Amino acid sequence: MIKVLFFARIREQLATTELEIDFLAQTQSIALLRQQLVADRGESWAQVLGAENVIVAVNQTVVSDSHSLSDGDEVAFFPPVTGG
Amino acid sequence: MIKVLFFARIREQLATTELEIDFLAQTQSIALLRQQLVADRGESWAQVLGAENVIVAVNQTVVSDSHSLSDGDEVAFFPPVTGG
Amino acid sequence: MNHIRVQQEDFDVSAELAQMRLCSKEIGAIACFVGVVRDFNEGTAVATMELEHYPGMTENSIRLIVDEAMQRWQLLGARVIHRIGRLSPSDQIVFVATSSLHRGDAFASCEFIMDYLKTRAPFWKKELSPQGERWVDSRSDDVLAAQRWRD
Amino acid sequence: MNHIRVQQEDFDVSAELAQMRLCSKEIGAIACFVGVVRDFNEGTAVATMELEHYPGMTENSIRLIVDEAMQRWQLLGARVIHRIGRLSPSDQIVFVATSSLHRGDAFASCEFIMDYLKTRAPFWKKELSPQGERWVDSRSDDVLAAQRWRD
Repeated sequence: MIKVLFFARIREQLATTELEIDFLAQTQSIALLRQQLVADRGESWAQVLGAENVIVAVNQTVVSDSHSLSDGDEVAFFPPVTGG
Repeated sequence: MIKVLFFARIREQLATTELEIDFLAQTQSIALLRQQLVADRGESWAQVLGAENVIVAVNQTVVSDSHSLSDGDEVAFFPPVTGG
Repeated sequence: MNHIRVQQEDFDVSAELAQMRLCSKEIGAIACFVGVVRDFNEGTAVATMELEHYPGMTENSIRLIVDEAMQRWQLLGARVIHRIGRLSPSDQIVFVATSSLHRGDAFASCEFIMDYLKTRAPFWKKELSPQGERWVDSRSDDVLAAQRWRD
Repeated sequence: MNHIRVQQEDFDVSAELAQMRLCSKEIGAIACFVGVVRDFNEGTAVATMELEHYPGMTENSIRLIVDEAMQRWQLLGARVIHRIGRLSPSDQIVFVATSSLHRGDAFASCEFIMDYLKTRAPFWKKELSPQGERWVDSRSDDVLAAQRWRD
């Protein structure tokens, strides 16, 4: 199982705060996980998750699209940060 | 009349906080004022007021030795500042 | 020595600095920064602001930023507080303080922590104005400010 | 908008920052600095410290430093407090705060004011230790720090 979190504008655009997805061959990288989410949820997710400035963190560390996933990972999609 | 003030280490070395000196031809510049003070007060004043790092202010603005004085000026001798 | 908090409540800068001074008798300099909610942001009147964060990652990312500052400069302590939830104009949002023997290290590290926090700590601001809601865009200035610190 | 005080009493940083925030709703950033009496100075235990100043010139010179900062950076306000008289280790000595729309100007101007204050404002520190009295020597680092700001 992989836990997927969405924050801020992305959370609102997808109307989803959190979901769980089975850990499969199809979800062994961020790029593959994104494809799987789009396949499950529809084309509107492709636009939101594929936008240029989307940041991805795995287990609370920012990673690139090629990052490998393991069962039990926590993945988060969020826009550029604007705190401070 | 010229008011002369001494601060910090210089005040202690001269055992003088403040004095007044007549405004004369002999006191028309900082250099001349210093000579006059030494003439009046003795050689120990030459060492203290002639030390390399002594700062002089006239009417609360730092000046050089060649600065001209006017009747009623306030002159101050002090060491490098160490506040903050 | 270091102290990081993410909280809804306001903070008292004097109390934080007093805590900081207690940590070491060697402290000669404390640099601190307070971020404040502005009334106007790009011309729009802001009624209130909502701050969202990523619990856990936020604290961890701030801890990493502070650790990096401690490696770069000679510091005696660092404190970071970031507020979340609903805030109004003139409210304090963020507090960063660093203490050192001398002021040069305190100033540099405090600015470094703010610059990195602005680009690395997962917080997001939404402005709630009479015209509606608006997620605040990230500023390219902030990215440039953080890049200054690269070796 | 600007506020300069020389006083014996301690100051409350939170109260000063609150006053500063009241001055303008545009403030987004406040940088501040607090100087603290250190327990050790070049290896000598300091029991207390005595701060002498030149009344009148002190306030004027700080005002000139603040005016120069206001010309160099876009500031919404500046506050400087410097204590005089008898102080003990861990006591606050000096407070400088600058406010601005954005943090870059606030940080730079706050450090500038401190650097100039250290070399231009007529204050003198005397350490009173068990070994006797000692006037603190000026630091060449402080002269260098102030020189950085020359154009």
